[in-house]
Amino acid sequence: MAIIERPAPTVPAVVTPTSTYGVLKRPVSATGWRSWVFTVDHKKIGIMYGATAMFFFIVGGVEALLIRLQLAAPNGKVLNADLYNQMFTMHATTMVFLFVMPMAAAFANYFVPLQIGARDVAFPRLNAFSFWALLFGGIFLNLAWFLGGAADGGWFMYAPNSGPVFSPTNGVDFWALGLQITGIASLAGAINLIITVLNMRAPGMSLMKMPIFTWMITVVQFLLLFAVPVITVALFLLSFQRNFGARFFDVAAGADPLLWQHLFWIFGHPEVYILILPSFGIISEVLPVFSRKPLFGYPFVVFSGAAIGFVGWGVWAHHMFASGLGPVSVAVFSLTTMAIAVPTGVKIINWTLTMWGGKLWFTTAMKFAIGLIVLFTVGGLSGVTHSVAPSDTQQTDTYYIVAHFHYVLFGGAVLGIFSGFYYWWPKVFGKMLNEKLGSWNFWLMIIGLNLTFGPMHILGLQGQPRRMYRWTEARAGEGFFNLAFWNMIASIGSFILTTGILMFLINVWVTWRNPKKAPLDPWDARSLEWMTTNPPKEHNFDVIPTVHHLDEFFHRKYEEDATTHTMKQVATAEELMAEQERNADKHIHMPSPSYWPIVLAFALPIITFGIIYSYLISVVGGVIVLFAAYGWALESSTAPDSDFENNTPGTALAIHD
Amino acid sequence: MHKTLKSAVVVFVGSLVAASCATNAPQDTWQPKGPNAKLIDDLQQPVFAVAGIIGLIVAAAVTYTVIKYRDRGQPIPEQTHGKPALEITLTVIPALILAVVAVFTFGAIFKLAKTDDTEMIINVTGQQWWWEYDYPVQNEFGITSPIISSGQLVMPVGTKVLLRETSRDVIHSYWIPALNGKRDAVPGRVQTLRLEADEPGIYAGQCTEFCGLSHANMRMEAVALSKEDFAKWVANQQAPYVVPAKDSLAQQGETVFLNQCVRCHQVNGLMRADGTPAIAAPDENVWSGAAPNLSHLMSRNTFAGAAFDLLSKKCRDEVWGAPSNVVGAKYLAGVTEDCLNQKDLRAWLRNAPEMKPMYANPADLEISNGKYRGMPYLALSEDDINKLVAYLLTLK
Amino acid sequence: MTDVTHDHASSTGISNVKLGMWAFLGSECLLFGGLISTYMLYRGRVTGGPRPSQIFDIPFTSVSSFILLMSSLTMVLAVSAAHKEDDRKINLWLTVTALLGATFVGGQVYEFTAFYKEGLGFSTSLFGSSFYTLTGFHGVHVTVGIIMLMSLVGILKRSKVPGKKAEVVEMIGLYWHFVDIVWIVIFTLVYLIPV
Amino acid sequence: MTTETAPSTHEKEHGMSDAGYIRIALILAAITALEVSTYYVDFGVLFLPALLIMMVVKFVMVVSYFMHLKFDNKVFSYLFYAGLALAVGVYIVFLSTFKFFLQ
Ligand code: HEA
Ligand code: HEA
Ligand code: HEC
Ligand code: CUA
Ligand SMILES: [Cu+2]
Repeated sequence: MAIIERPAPTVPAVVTPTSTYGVLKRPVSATGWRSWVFTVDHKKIGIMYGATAMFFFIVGGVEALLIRLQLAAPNGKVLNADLYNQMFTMHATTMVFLFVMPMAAAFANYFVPLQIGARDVAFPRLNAFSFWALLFGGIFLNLAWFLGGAADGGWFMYAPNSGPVFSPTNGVDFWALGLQITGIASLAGAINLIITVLNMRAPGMSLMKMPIFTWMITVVQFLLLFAVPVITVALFLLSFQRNFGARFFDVAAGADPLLWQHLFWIFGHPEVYILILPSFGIISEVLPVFSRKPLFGYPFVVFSGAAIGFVGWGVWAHHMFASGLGPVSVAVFSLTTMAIAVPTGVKIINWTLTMWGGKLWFTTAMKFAIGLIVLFTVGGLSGVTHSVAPSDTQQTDTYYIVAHFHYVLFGGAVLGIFSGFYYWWPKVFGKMLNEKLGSWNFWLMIIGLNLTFGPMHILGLQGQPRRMYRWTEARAGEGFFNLAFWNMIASIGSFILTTGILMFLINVWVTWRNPKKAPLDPWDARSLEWMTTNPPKEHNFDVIPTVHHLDEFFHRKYEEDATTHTMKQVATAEELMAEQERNADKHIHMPSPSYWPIVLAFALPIITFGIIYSYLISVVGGVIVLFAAYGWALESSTAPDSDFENNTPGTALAIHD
Repeated sequence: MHKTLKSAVVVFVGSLVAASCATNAPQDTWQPKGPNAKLIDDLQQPVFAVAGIIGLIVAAAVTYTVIKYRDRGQPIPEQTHGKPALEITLTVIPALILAVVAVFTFGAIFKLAKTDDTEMIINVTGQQWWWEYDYPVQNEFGITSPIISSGQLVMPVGTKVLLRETSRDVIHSYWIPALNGKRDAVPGRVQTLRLEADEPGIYAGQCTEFCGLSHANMRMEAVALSKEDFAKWVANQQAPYVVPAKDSLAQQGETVFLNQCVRCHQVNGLMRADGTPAIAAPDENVWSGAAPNLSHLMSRNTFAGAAFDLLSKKCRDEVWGAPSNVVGAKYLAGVTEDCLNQKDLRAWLRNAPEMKPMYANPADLEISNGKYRGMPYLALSEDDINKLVAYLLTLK
Repeated sequence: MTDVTHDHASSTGISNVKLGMWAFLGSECLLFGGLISTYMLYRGRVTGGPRPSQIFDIPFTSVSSFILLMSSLTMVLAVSAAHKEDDRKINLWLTVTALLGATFVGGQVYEFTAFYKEGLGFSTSLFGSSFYTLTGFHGVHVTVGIIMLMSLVGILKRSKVPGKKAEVVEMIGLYWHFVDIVWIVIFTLVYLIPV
Repeated sequence: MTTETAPSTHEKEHGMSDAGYIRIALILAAITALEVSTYYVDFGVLFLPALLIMMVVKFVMVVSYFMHLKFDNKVFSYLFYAGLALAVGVYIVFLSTFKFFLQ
């Protein structure tokens, strides 16, 4: 946001506001709430994404706990049928769209530019817009709780049960329109990150020298780029039916309810890889660092990631094996679904071989990564049992499926995210998380999650269907497989799991207050994001590094001894940092903050709100969109040089030329 | 708590072994009772075994690595980047395993989709939140006029039954785990599901596609009867209406029924006081267009989407626990006054929506043009309820 | 200038905005693909109201399709003028493009009213719902394009356009052509191929 | 220092003159005329394939020439055609599951 000249890197640059488009001055604050709300800095945006996602994790988690309380015993009385149906719908929607996806966006935003040696993303303002749209979309989605009831059709919202007669509250409207907003956020974010990765890598960083996390994020952005429009179509059809009287899912008019299912799952299956691949990327960073070895078979991991992304487009109907597709379609989709286990297996194998022969350091981050390998495999293997279509017709819509997807989602995506927390916390906040609390965090979560979701395999194979607000003793059986017993275990497990997650929150709180700063390179890490301060300076790197290796940072620190083939240290991170500061770029121009992203994003829920209540409100929203769009278009992303004035004594700000 | 711990240990030891021998839940998916379910089971058992073995291999490999290569102060290892040959081998092996699985899967898919060997057809219609069965005329089974029933699907053993499923409102899914996997009942489509039972018995099932408020309360049961018993059942279903004895409580009940219930519920053969047949018009009152046909209500064991028992607990256990050679006879005995589950039936008549959540609150009906989804609260007096119960008991 | 690092500039020499636009258009393929497929699935499902063949006015639609097609030519001429930095021509061709686009949208409004009068409402049948949704989405895209074109003309007049003029014109051009190719597909699949 | 774009220096390879564009437009117009003629003239079995081929030709021409994809960096083509190919593939499978092409 300003021109910063060494050696005063930490002093906020001072910008004199000039007018843009006659009315509004550019925001300039470098501290205080304004510095966050109007920021375009990918790191601040990343942190805001993270905080938002964490908040929604707790919301979704509390919803899950209510579900488990209700199901702990037969004929539960905690929730009534209506509330229960809203609860699991919103639990899933929140966890998937407002926790895992934004958390992945948080990591991606923060680390992709750092990992590729860039100073920001390709479109900084668009980045801010993505975040605000996500936040407002998430709030909008949850507003329904207070305005007559939330969506109650299950997270895949099958038609025609989502139609106006069958779901008469406004819940589904809020759901469809809210997801539309978060979809816009995802799409904008995807374009942004794709261009960033394609176009802004540091010199020398070919695609095959790109850190694996960045690779997986890139695959995910492509999945988003192409999957989001599909659900956009589906949601439009749904909204048009509910709000404007279209007939898309009206069977009386000849509609086929399977239309919705296809559109939803054409999006929905790529979506599950959107949820898992970022975590695959995270642990592919963590495992090599703490094994002190490069990732085994890097090109295989890259290509298998891409293959998963690609094949993931051809399997969607495995969610519809009982829908009546006809045997040919079922057979085809059964086969493609099995095929996808192969590239996923490649990853599991490569992670294990990365550790093989290493020098393993069991930090909390590493433990979570290892936990992912084992528990994701459990979930993946149950996935393979679903892919056998005839046997899936016994399993589908039972708790066996619920077990599958919580193992891949919690045992996969969430464990990966926690691994990322512990690994990158010092980078982002300049503080170490406590390893001892981390250990508690890890073990309680592992025990809790297995106790919660493990029994669901049994429940499902014993025939307990999902989405039942109550279950009955009459169908519970006796003895070892008694449903009452396993439901109780699952509910107890969920509270152990909660304690585990609380340990993390406690850890954050405790270490936050600890004044001790994290060392520069606490893990002896390998990739570029560690080649800068903790937290990074606003402009990330004093010098844009030139890349010669995959694991560039490691190779700057270590060299191979020609005779013994062991690695010996030739430089410390501190030395590398000092060298960078000496050679700092003279003149670094960062994008300026802007009002428009948040204004534009705020207009979206106004428009959708109006669609539900009164078109007049939508018109207001539309006007704001136009206004913000003009403001945006007419403001250059960086304030022109003449905007800057060197008027604060003691800071060495300079305008060159 | 102690029990918890112990059981947790047991799981880790051998859930696979135990799966085949405990007294399981009635919807256990691993206990096929007919050829279609058996076909699935024969396919899934080896698949589960293979998956289990692969899981164990991965867990063992990770554990071994973690123990063997933990940091004992060894030097930083050589920075090797992988071994393509090993890599390819380990990619090909899973692919081969899956190819084998795929071959068997294909076989099963097409066998389960066959319809040309059907011996008997039953139409099944899902509706919020109960199932209707409609037996089209099939002379070889003595079905000379259509039979309409709900809740319990009655079928002959050893007969290839083809269900033709559809729905009147949203998607439901028909599932009797002991007999076959699920098939969705999709409005606007007719889809088929093969069922065949080896032995007489009652097999539990549950609607498995989320279908709104009372999805959890939408159950069903398949009752397989020996061919002779099935013939008896058919004959009874086609038996003419029995007018209640004059001046009995039941006859007063018939009057109440004609006043209150007939606008939705059909009872075949029931006449109005003026001698015209009483024809129900559920489509004018119920959004989805139908209400259960009550002609032979007391020949079934359950009501309201099999969510409640018509039989008292004791009598029910007797039927369900009966060995397969007598279960048919017990089932055909129907519900007698002694065996009636008075409590639930009365509660149902008193206030159905309280027993089973439904959209029956007048305030909710604007969007459905005043039509109910489910059975409404009818503000019946206890007196009327007594009469109705007496009447319903005559509907054998 | 000394060694200035544009931190958010591309390191490959490929324009960020242009790459972003192409990514967006790739994404739009799936959006319109979904709408077109929905229409294809539902076009014959008429339980009430007119069938497609009863109301489509092929000569009329052919003319408006032709107009939209020609607007692509004028658009590309504007882009070409922009590269030659011929401001007068830029303005001229952009304006013409906007006018042609507006004619097309006008034709669509006329078509919609005509269909409506013949009994095809949004809720009449699946054909109605999916037809209006598909062509309506396209129409909205054209309208947004017109707004952008006219805004650009206005801004260019005051020479306020940030960044490279030519590039801005080119971006809007890409968008505009995309909207045109979508119509090429719609014209064939929806209008010319009978149900 | 301007917009979120790269000030790049490649304006030369724009492959086409205004006259060239007009030529393309004329071809497009001619194909359109041919397309419309199918409405009046009976093409028999050729009807459907002819229409589809003409549609694709027009599509590709606009993309290649008017949108410059033919002359521009290949990355643009990859991005766009990836989306297009995916859309075509996925939606064809989608319609097949409804037995659309068997009608
Ligand atoms: C993170 C998300 C995620 C991931 C990664 C996966 C991964 C997989 N999923 Fe899952 N899935 C979901 C999330 C996910 N799923 C969700 C949310 C649902 C339910 C939605 C709903 O209904 O609400 C679902 C539902 C679902 C169904 C539908 C079930 C039903 O409703 O009836 C099916 C069916 O085939 C399926 C299959 C698979 C397969 C084959 C994989 C594979 O990718 C797994 C591959 C991994 C392995 C196989 C393990 C490692 C491999 C090896 C060690 C190599 C050797 C292996 C072999 C030779 C087998 N999933
Ligand atoms: C990423 C996705 C994700 C995650 C992380 C989770 C996490 C959890 N899920 Fe969920 N779940 C889904 C995705 C996810 N789920 C989906 C897609 C469905 C399908 C829905 C549908 O059918 O439509 C589903 C459905 C689902 C069901 C089935 C409902 C039904 O079919 O009727 C159940 C039941 O037990 C359940 C339980 C849980 C539990 C106990 C957790 C736990 O892991 C949650 C743990 C987290 C916390 C507990 C938060 C931590 C909170 C604090 C630290 C604060 C503490 C404060 C207080 C206690 C006040 N989930
Ligand atoms: C407005 C329509 C309506 C009226 C009036 C009505 N019912 Fe019902 N009834 C239903 C519907 C719908 C169901 C199915 C509800 C379900 O199971 O979800 C039902 C179910 C039942 C059942 C269970 C049937 C079975 O086979 O599962 C009984 C018994 C019953 N009603 C009795 C009565 C009696 C007695 C009256 C009159 C006093 C009555 N009903 C009035 C609509 C109605
Ligand atoms: Cu019917 Cu669920
Ligand atoms: Cu899937």
